[in-house]
Amino acid sequence: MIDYSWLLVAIPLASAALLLLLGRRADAWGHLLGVLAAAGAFVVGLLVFLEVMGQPSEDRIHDVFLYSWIPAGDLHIDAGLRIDPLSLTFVLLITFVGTLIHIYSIGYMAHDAARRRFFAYLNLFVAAMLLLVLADSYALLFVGWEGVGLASYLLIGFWNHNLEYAVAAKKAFVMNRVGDMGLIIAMGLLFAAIGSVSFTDVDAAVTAGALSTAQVTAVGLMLLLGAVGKSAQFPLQAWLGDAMAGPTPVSALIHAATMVTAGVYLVVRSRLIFEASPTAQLVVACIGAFTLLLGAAIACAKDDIKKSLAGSTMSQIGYMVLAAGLGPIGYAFAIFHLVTHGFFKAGLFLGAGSVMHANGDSTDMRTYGALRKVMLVTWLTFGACWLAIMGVPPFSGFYSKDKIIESAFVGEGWQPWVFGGAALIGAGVTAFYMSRMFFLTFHGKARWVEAGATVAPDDPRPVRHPHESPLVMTVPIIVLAIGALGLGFALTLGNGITGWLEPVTGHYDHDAHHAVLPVPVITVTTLVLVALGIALAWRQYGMSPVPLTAPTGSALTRAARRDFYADDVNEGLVMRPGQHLTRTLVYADTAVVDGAVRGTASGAVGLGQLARKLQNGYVRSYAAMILAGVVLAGIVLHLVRM
Amino acid sequence: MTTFVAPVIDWAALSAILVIAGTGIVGVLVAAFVPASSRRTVQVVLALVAPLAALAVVAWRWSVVVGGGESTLVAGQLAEDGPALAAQAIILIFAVVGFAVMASRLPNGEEAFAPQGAAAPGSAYEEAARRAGLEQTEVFPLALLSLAGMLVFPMANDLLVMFVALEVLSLPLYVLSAMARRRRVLSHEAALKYFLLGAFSSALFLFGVALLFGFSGSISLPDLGTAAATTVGMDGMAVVGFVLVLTGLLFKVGAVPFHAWVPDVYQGAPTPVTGFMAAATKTAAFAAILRLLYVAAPGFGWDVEPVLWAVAIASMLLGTVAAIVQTDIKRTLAYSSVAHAGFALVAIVSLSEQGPSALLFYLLAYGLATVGAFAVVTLVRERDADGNVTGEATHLSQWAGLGRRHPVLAATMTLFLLSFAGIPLTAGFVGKFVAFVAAADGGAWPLVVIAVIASAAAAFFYVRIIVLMYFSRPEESERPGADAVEPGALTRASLVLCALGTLVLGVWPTPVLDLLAQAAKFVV
Amino acid sequence: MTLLHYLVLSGVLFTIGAATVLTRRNAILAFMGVELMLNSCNLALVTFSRIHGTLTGQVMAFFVMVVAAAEVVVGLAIIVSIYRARRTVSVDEPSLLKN
Amino acid sequence: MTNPYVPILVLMGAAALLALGGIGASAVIGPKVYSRAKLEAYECGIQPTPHAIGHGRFNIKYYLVAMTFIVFDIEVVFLYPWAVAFSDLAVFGVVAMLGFLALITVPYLYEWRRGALNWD
Repeated sequence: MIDYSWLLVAIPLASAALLLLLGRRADAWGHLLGVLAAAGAFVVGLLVFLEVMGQPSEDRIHDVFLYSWIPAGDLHIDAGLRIDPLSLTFVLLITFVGTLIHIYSIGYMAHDAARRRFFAYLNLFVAAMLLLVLADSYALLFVGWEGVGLASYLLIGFWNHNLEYAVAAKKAFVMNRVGDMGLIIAMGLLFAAIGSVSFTDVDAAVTAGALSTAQVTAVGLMLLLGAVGKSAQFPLQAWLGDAMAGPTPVSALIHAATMVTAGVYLVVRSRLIFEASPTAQLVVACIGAFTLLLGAAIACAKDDIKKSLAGSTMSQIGYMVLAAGLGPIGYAFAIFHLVTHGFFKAGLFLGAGSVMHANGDSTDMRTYGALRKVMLVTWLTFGACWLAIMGVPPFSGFYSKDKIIESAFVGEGWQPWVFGGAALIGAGVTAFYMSRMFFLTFHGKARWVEAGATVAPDDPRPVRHPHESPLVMTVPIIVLAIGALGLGFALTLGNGITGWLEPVTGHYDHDAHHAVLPVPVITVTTLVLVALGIALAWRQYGMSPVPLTAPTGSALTRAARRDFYADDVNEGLVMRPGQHLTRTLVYADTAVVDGAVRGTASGAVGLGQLARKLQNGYVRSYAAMILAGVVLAGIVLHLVRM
Repeated sequence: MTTFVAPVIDWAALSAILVIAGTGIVGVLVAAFVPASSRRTVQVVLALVAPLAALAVVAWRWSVVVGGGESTLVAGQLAEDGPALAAQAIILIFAVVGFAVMASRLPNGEEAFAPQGAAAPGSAYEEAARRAGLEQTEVFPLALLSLAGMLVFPMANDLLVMFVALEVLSLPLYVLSAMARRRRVLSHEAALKYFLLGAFSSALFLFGVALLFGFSGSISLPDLGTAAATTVGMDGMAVVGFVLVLTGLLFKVGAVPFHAWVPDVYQGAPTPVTGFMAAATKTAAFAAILRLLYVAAPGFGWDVEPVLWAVAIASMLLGTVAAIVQTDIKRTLAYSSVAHAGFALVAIVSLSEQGPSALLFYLLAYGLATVGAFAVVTLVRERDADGNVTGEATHLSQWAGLGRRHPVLAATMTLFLLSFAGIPLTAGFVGKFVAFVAAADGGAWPLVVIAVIASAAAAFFYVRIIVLMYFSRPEESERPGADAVEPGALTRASLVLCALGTLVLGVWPTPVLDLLAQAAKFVV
Repeated sequence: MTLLHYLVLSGVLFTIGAATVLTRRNAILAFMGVELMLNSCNLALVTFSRIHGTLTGQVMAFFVMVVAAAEVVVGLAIIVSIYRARRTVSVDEPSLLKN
Repeated sequence: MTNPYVPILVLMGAAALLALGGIGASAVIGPKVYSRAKLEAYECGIQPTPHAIGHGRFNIKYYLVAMTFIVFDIEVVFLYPWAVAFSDLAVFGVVAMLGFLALITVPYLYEWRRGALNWD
């Protein structure tokens, strides 16, 4: 079966191509094909997984050669797949959660005229993500990486008739590009240094010490830049919130199971490089720790349920990056948390989608309230995921997150205190914002009016008719909630996931290293903080009335609401020049001229203007240009000859 | 007086050229003798069948030549070897897809060319010709004759043949540039500029030939190399001559500073002609540059590298920055073609062994996307107040929102643009990769770094067009609204071929790269 | 008068031709400049042919003449066509294509 | 031994003398009567002012003929070296030149069929 693992990528890809090529002819059954393709990929993934499971653990890494992609002299790139426990873990997560999201989308997108196209993009996304995790070289990984970017661009901007959404899509694209540059440069450096970008060759070269520390650090930092862009970590985090503009299943797919986890995957996949460069590794951990707090703060301040979830994703990915930055102790836990997070975050998003569906697509939590009575299933499943993400035992988040917090406290010097402290505080804040969301949505008093009820004319509350979602939507959520409930425990059984990942993440003797604090103390402290967070949220949002419009709040709250001004910073650093090169310049010369006059146009534009002046339309000056070229060339040659 | 010995002519080796030139001449006779009603059909069939037949012939010659059958023909004036045949094959592929676009009509029966080339624009005579449904079917023989010149170019092993081929390929193109059906004044202007500058540059080329002849006493490229290696003194003459000859060829590929005609001509010429000429002329001229550099230049023992470096860098940078500020899609593509001339030069700048095959692959990738992109341009049309289809909507703002109304067409265009930008899984990426590797192999690392930066910057303006198509809504403006028309069967076929080629060469380029790698050896 | 003088003459003619192209607004005159350049090349070719004692240069001169004639025809056709449309043959006038 | 070109010089002198002498003699002894018919363009050429055709511009036909002339006239330049070396070139030369002439005929046929040779 391993030899057929290319089917994993091929099935959804073929389905996407078919759906796009057939056009409206496939409208009637397109969504079913999309679901089948995702499910088919899952089945293939499962079969491969079972085969690999049947092998002794040291033989579980396979390189499947597909074909020689670009033979160019000594430098050639082969296309091949890497089948090992790490990639298979991702494959199963992506295809399983992906399939559920596909099923959910049947209901969610039922009324959208372009549903077939939506499923085509979803399939494309899954195919690209699978290629990303299955690639056996950085080059092929980059193809999947770009494919994921492209598909997310298409999906986020799916409702591109809304200008704001289109802008969000563009923003995601541009910010991702910055990260991609890092990946490209890393590849270039590797190419220059060892002439290959396949994982096998790179790992061998790094192990053999073929690269100097400076080189390894440079490669590591550039890879990190790529990971940061894809995983929405500081400082490239701003796009994630805006990317919520896409249809909710997309948010679920992007946030929970796939795209944002690519950065974590990249770091774990390149662990040898990071281990060879303590500097790069430390930067990874720092970024993770910082982002987990930043994301949590943003999540606390947002009233938009999806944006709040986006902040939470940022924060949870921060945990994973932190774990990956801790070194061998953390890799397995990073992946473990990634898997459990995949389930409960997908559940939360789909639950949020269900709530929105019931509330006329409103995302403002301040207009929800008391929904538990009308949306029982959603309430229960959302609740399970809520408990899971907070790390309340025995829900799955407890097993994975607690391990990360414990690991963060292992080490020497200032690091365990800082990282451990951040992880600990993060857990408390997580409990606060998730409880805030949960209580705002399902508890308290209804801040909406049932349609048909008599309303006072000056009542500011919106008129709604909340209702439970259809089965096709609730069943996937239920499945995910079950995962959120039991997966963590199941995967720790008999050292489950850490043992399974060992061939890739390396063996780590957890008993040989001790945390700076006793483990029970850490666990208890975590749980106390979580309880505190819940209590605080309950006091503020569960018991007391919530105003329809947000109070002004402190400076910190206001800053967090605006994503800590990330937009303004990015606007200046990334978007402005990007836009100059893209959008503004398109429209008529006046804009360009104005821009030049105001002196804000970048250097490229100035040069472009110069080129335009040269191109004055007169044959005589063109001929003069040619002659000048000849003279210059002659002079250069003469000089060289002398 | 020596007795005359008739040269041995290997007709088999010349057969591809003869097929094309012969069909061109038959086409002239068709224009003369076939009744007007069936003239166009006959011409189109001839113009499409001939390149295919020639392609088959080239394939046959390939099987003869690769594996050690390289030879020089007609007393050493022509050379039949791998690079020449590969270039011919690529040019013929462009001819097939390019001619198909040329032969295509809009749904309302309008074709791309003026009903009567000689009629003054806006005159009563032109109007009458248009009403009478006249068609200038001479475009096909003209294109075929130009193609014949292009096929000779890669084989040209002496400067005289090179000069004649240069003229044979250029003269019909000057005329074709003037034949646009709409915006004829622009078309005329483009033709005049192209002609004057083309004639000027070929005069420079010729003076270079004279100087090189004076320097070495021979016009054959291999002799030239030998003479340069042995002759002492007269360096000045050789240097100036070589620069002038190189100039004539760089003019044809549109490299800076010999590029000034490119934007004006690409914009003014009929779009199908632009597509064909952008792809095929560039390939032919690059093939000639290849032979000049690889056969003659090494003997010179000069460092021509600095000049090529300067030209490549200038082309990449100027092409990119100028494209960024353009507002016309044809001009944008024209500047991008200038930039691509620079990227292609990168492949051969260090005269490395992989240079020729890398360059040829690059040209194949670039040409397919170019013919395709210009074919898409022919389909996006303005509408007048009554909703009738009028001229091409070339202003970029008119392309806004195309993706929503015509997803398939916009997706096709996107594919071509991504290939231009060098995004992985498109032919353009593989082309850039092999080109840069070839340069790096020859030690031109700094150039490769510049090229990578330039291609990253260039990606911006391709993405800009994509963004425009998908994420902008049409603006309120004084320009007439625009919409795409249904492509005719031939254009559709051409687009499918170009798109497939771009994809296949991006996903699985190995067979083509292997073939080209066999073709890297020049006969001396 | 040595053969070198012919070469000098050829160079002078070539320069005059190039200068004509660069300075004249009239398309016909600019084109005549190009023709002058071509013919100066012919002179150089024939002279070199004489110096080297081969016929190659003279043969080339014939080809150049023929090509030049073809060029004249195409060029005149284009220029006449433009004149009929615009009533002018200035190469600066038709400057709609630029920037 | 005199220069072999001297007789040619003499011939040229005689020719010049004869031509100039003829013109001079007719100027001196010829009758001088002018009429309208005599001032008109003779056999070919264009009508002078005040009745210029096409607002003082040449008819396009003149350009057509001029271009046709240039092409056919110049292509024939190949016939001269061929004639000089005719005997050496033998059959090869004949075949090659016939091929060349056949090719020249093609545009001629084209012009003829498309009416470029008709004056009106």
